[in-house]
Amino acid sequence: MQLGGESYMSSTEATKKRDFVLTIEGLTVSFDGFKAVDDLNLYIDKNEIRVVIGPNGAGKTTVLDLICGKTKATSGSIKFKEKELTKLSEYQIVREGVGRKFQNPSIYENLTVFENLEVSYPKGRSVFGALAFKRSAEVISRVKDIAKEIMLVDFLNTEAGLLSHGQKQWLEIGMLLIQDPELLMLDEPVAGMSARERELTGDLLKRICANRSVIVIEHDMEFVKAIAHRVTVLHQGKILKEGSMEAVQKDPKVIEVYLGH
Amino acid sequence: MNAVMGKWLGGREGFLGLIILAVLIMVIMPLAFDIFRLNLIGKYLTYAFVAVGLVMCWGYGGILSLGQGMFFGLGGYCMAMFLKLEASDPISTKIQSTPGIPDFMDWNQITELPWFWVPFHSLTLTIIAVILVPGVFAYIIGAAMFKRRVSGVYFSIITQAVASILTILIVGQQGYTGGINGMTDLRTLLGWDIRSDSAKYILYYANAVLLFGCILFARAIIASKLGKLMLAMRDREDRVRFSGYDVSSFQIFIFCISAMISAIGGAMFTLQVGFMSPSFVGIVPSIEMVIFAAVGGRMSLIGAVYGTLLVNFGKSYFSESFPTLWLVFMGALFIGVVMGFPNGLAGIYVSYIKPRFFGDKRGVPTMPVTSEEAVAVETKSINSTESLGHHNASV
Amino acid sequence: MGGYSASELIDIFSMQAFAGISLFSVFVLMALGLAIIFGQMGVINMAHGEFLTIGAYSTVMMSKLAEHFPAITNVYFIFAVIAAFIISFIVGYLVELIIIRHLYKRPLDTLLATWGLSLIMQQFFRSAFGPREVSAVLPDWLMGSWSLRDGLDIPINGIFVLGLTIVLSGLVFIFLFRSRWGLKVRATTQNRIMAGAVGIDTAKVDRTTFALGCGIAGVAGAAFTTIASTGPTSGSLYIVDTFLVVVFGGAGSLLGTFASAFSIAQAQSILGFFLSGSMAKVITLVGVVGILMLRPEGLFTVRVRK
Amino acid sequence: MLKVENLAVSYGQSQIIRDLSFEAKPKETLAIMGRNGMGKTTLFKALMGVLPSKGGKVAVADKDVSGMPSYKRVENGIAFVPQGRMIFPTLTVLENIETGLETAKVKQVSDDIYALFPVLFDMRKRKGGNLSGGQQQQLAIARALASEPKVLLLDEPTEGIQPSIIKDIAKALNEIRRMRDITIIVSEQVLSFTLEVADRLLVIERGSFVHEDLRADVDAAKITAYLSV
Repeated sequence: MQLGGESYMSSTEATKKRDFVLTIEGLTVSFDGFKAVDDLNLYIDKNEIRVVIGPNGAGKTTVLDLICGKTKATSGSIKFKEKELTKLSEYQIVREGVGRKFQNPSIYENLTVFENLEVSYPKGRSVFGALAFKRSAEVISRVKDIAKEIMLVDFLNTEAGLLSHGQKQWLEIGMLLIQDPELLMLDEPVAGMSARERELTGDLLKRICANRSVIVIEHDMEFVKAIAHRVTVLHQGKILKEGSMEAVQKDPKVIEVYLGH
Repeated sequence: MNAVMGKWLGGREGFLGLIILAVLIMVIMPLAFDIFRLNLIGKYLTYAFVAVGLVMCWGYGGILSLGQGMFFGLGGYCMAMFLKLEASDPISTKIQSTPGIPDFMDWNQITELPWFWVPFHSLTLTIIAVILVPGVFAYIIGAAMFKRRVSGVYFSIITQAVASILTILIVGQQGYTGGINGMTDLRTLLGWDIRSDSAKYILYYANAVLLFGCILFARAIIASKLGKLMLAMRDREDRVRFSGYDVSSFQIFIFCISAMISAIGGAMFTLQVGFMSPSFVGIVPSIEMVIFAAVGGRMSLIGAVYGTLLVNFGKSYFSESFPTLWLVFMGALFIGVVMGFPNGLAGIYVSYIKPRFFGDKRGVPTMPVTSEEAVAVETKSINSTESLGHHNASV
Repeated sequence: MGGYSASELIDIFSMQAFAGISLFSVFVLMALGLAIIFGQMGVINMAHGEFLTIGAYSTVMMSKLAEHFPAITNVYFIFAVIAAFIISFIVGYLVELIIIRHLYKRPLDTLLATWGLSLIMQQFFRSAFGPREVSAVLPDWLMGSWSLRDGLDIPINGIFVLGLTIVLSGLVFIFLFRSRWGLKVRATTQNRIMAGAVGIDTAKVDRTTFALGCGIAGVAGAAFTTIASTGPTSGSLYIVDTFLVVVFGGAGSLLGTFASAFSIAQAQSILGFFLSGSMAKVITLVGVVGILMLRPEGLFTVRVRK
Repeated sequence: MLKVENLAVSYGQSQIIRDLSFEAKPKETLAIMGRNGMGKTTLFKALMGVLPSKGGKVAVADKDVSGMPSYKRVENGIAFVPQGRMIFPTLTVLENIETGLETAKVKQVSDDIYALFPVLFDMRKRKGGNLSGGQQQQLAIARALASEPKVLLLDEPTEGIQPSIIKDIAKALNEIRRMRDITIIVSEQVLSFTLEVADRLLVIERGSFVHEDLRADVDAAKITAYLSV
């Protein structure tokens, strides 16, 4: 186990007793012999906000890719509430309640904000369900609620391609929220945002993190301080350190990786 | 116009477009042309079914099938088998060594009607087969390909290969299919002479009505959540997948729909022209039908009809007046449309005609070829040896 | 296969295998060019068959020319091969310049545009050389066959074409893997943007590579004249098969291209003896498509991470 | 040697580099520091012509290279060691270096490159993709040097590399300055490395420079604050 010295769990037995939302054990993925993620163990609690930091190329995005099924693991297991995710395909993982926001805003530029949210509404996901799907009052009110939450209520009929970069990030978060996932994974949600947008996004994340678990990859340390419950530092596909923000910041290994002292 | 109607008809503008097209096809053309020419136009309009199908799967679904002739042909052959059986009753074929079977079977020393011909004694079963046979065939190809995430040019090449296999098979199995000549000498439908002028008029109108039916059906799909998902998939396939949708099932569906629409066209072709042959099945006709959709605008259902008519009028004009130039014209059309007008007639309408007369720019969705996309592509490739999908475009 | 004795079967297999070798050679030469173009630039060149036709017509023209000069009848074919290469290369270069370079990153559109190009080229052939098929007069040494033993004759032109294919493949190999130019081509294929950033003019590399692929198709055309007569649509008959060869072999893998050309040509040829030609082709193609459905990345491609 | 005036770069609507100007003197080593996502990589890609810029001017040795494609910029004396190395994985080490010779006058790999990185000579027949991260970094630098540049751009050369190799890279960069008349611009997050190689430090934040220090009087605390965890 590589949970670092100050980990609150010290034995496998202890971890098994706890009721984790996400249990990753022995996860490894290698590309052409290069191990991007190396025998990783990671446990996410209910309602926890976990921030993953680390230098570029440390394997942060790859871990999210593995959880959501975009990349298939070479070995290891990913359990989401007793369900093994490594055997499921992407859409099945989503239906289990795992939502993923990509690093670049991944929205449908040709559709309006309303349509973006409507398309993400978790009803009518089969072919014939989609054909029969009706824009009911319930859908409309849910879309409006989400739009309010992500500060885009005035842009419902705007083509998404015309939004600002920050607004696009919010829209993608909204597209996840409308599915009400139990585990939300956000890859650099404030990258490319203005200071004001960062602030608003921080508040947004705090609001939406209630009643669900969240994994965030982020570089903006102010932002990390503001939201993180616990921080995991990845380095070369392994966990270098895990613990509170203060503990991580003081850790000599972490300082070396970041600052090279 | 209530909301549901509006959706189906594509709003006020779409409704107008349909009315104009309907007047052109149902009123102006029958008045302007004699029955010989009108029958020819009817034949062109059967190709328009394929073009409409291509707008669905290529324009909206991003799936370029180069084998749509297969489905046109399968539909046409199903209909032809029924008509052929009717034309081969024991009395008309009593000079054959085995009366009661189609003439080409007799010439190929076949003495008994093959089992797969038997259901085509019934018109009901035939009509079901016209839709179902190509549909199932498309489902098999689509399921095998899309479930394994084969797409883009690989899919195109494989559909092409399948079309060529089917052609060779039809040509090679003369005894069962009529071979290279196809099924000819089709005369009556339940005793009704389909070669008479009045029948030609009726079939022309039936064909037009069916075409409009298919366009409305296609519009209903495009207007539904499924249609939006198709656009969404073309933009961001991964986002759709990570919103909980099984992308391959949608691709299979749209491919099957386009196959079935094409098949209706094929069946109507057989009825109006009186024969079906392998020359409508293979690669060449399949790609020609792609150009119909491309000229009309790969995202426009109505455009597909105009594109089909325009290219075919051009074809008959050129092949009558300058027979040697026909292929050059066709080739130049391919190159010109792809390079100069990737959104076809509909694109020209949206960017030049409409702003001038209606002062409105929104309308037919077009293919995104923006510089922004190009940047995204470049950024992706320079970072391609980085970890998955991890690139710095959002710095 | 009842009714044949074991030794008869061996002879049949050997003869059909050698007959298949001519087809194999044409496939390899066509596919070599196509594989380089597709692997390098992701361009689907539907007019590739027409470059074969160019090569074939140049060979026929050279043969007509040689009739007036009896002294060179025996050697003209060598010059014909070179001429076929040069003419196809130049046409390919111009095509890249005028059409292809505007369509990179839109592979489906290159497919349509080059199809249009193939129609135009076919019409040009028809106008220039007439709709009927023409043949090159082959030098005597290319005719006839070599009798290994009773019941087993190996046609000489087949051996010659195979030799030509081997030599040309060797040259392509040297060009790609042993020359500075090949280095640029490979660097560009692997990472176009980085290749530009180390100083390689990638647009020029693309143009030359495209032209080279077309030139090789031209040589395929010269080889083609030894086994069949040439008409305006001769090349287009091979285009789908060649694409299958490339895709089946795994795009970008020369070894895969060889293996798949060999298996497809041999399957067609050997099956062709026992079944009708068209059924042999159907079974071969169905087999290829079936295998591709199981292994969409082809026979030899290394799995690339997406 | 390198002069950048009012450079602006955008992805779609979001402007990544805003109105950026700076100049690097001959033989100077300049470090551009900043956290991930602050625009370092975008700046380098724009300098290299890999990304289109929306405005501004880039000049090498007084020659305007703005608007040129990348390979022309290499001809005019810029060389690039990108983030993540981007070596050609299936080319051998020797072939990788040789790709850089395209614009060089002498079409042979010069001896000083091997003198700098002896390990590359030993491994010249191996495939680039089979090298370790540190060796790949050396290879990428060697490839860039092969084009005999006037200006060498290195984007985060220490990223994902073990501390021991980082020391070697710093040594190599100082050696390169001694051997060749060359201006080096390096982007970094690691302050200790920067202090070993750079004459001057610029800190970039959200696409603009916010701080400048000469090595002699670096305000380490301040820069650490900009970079800090």
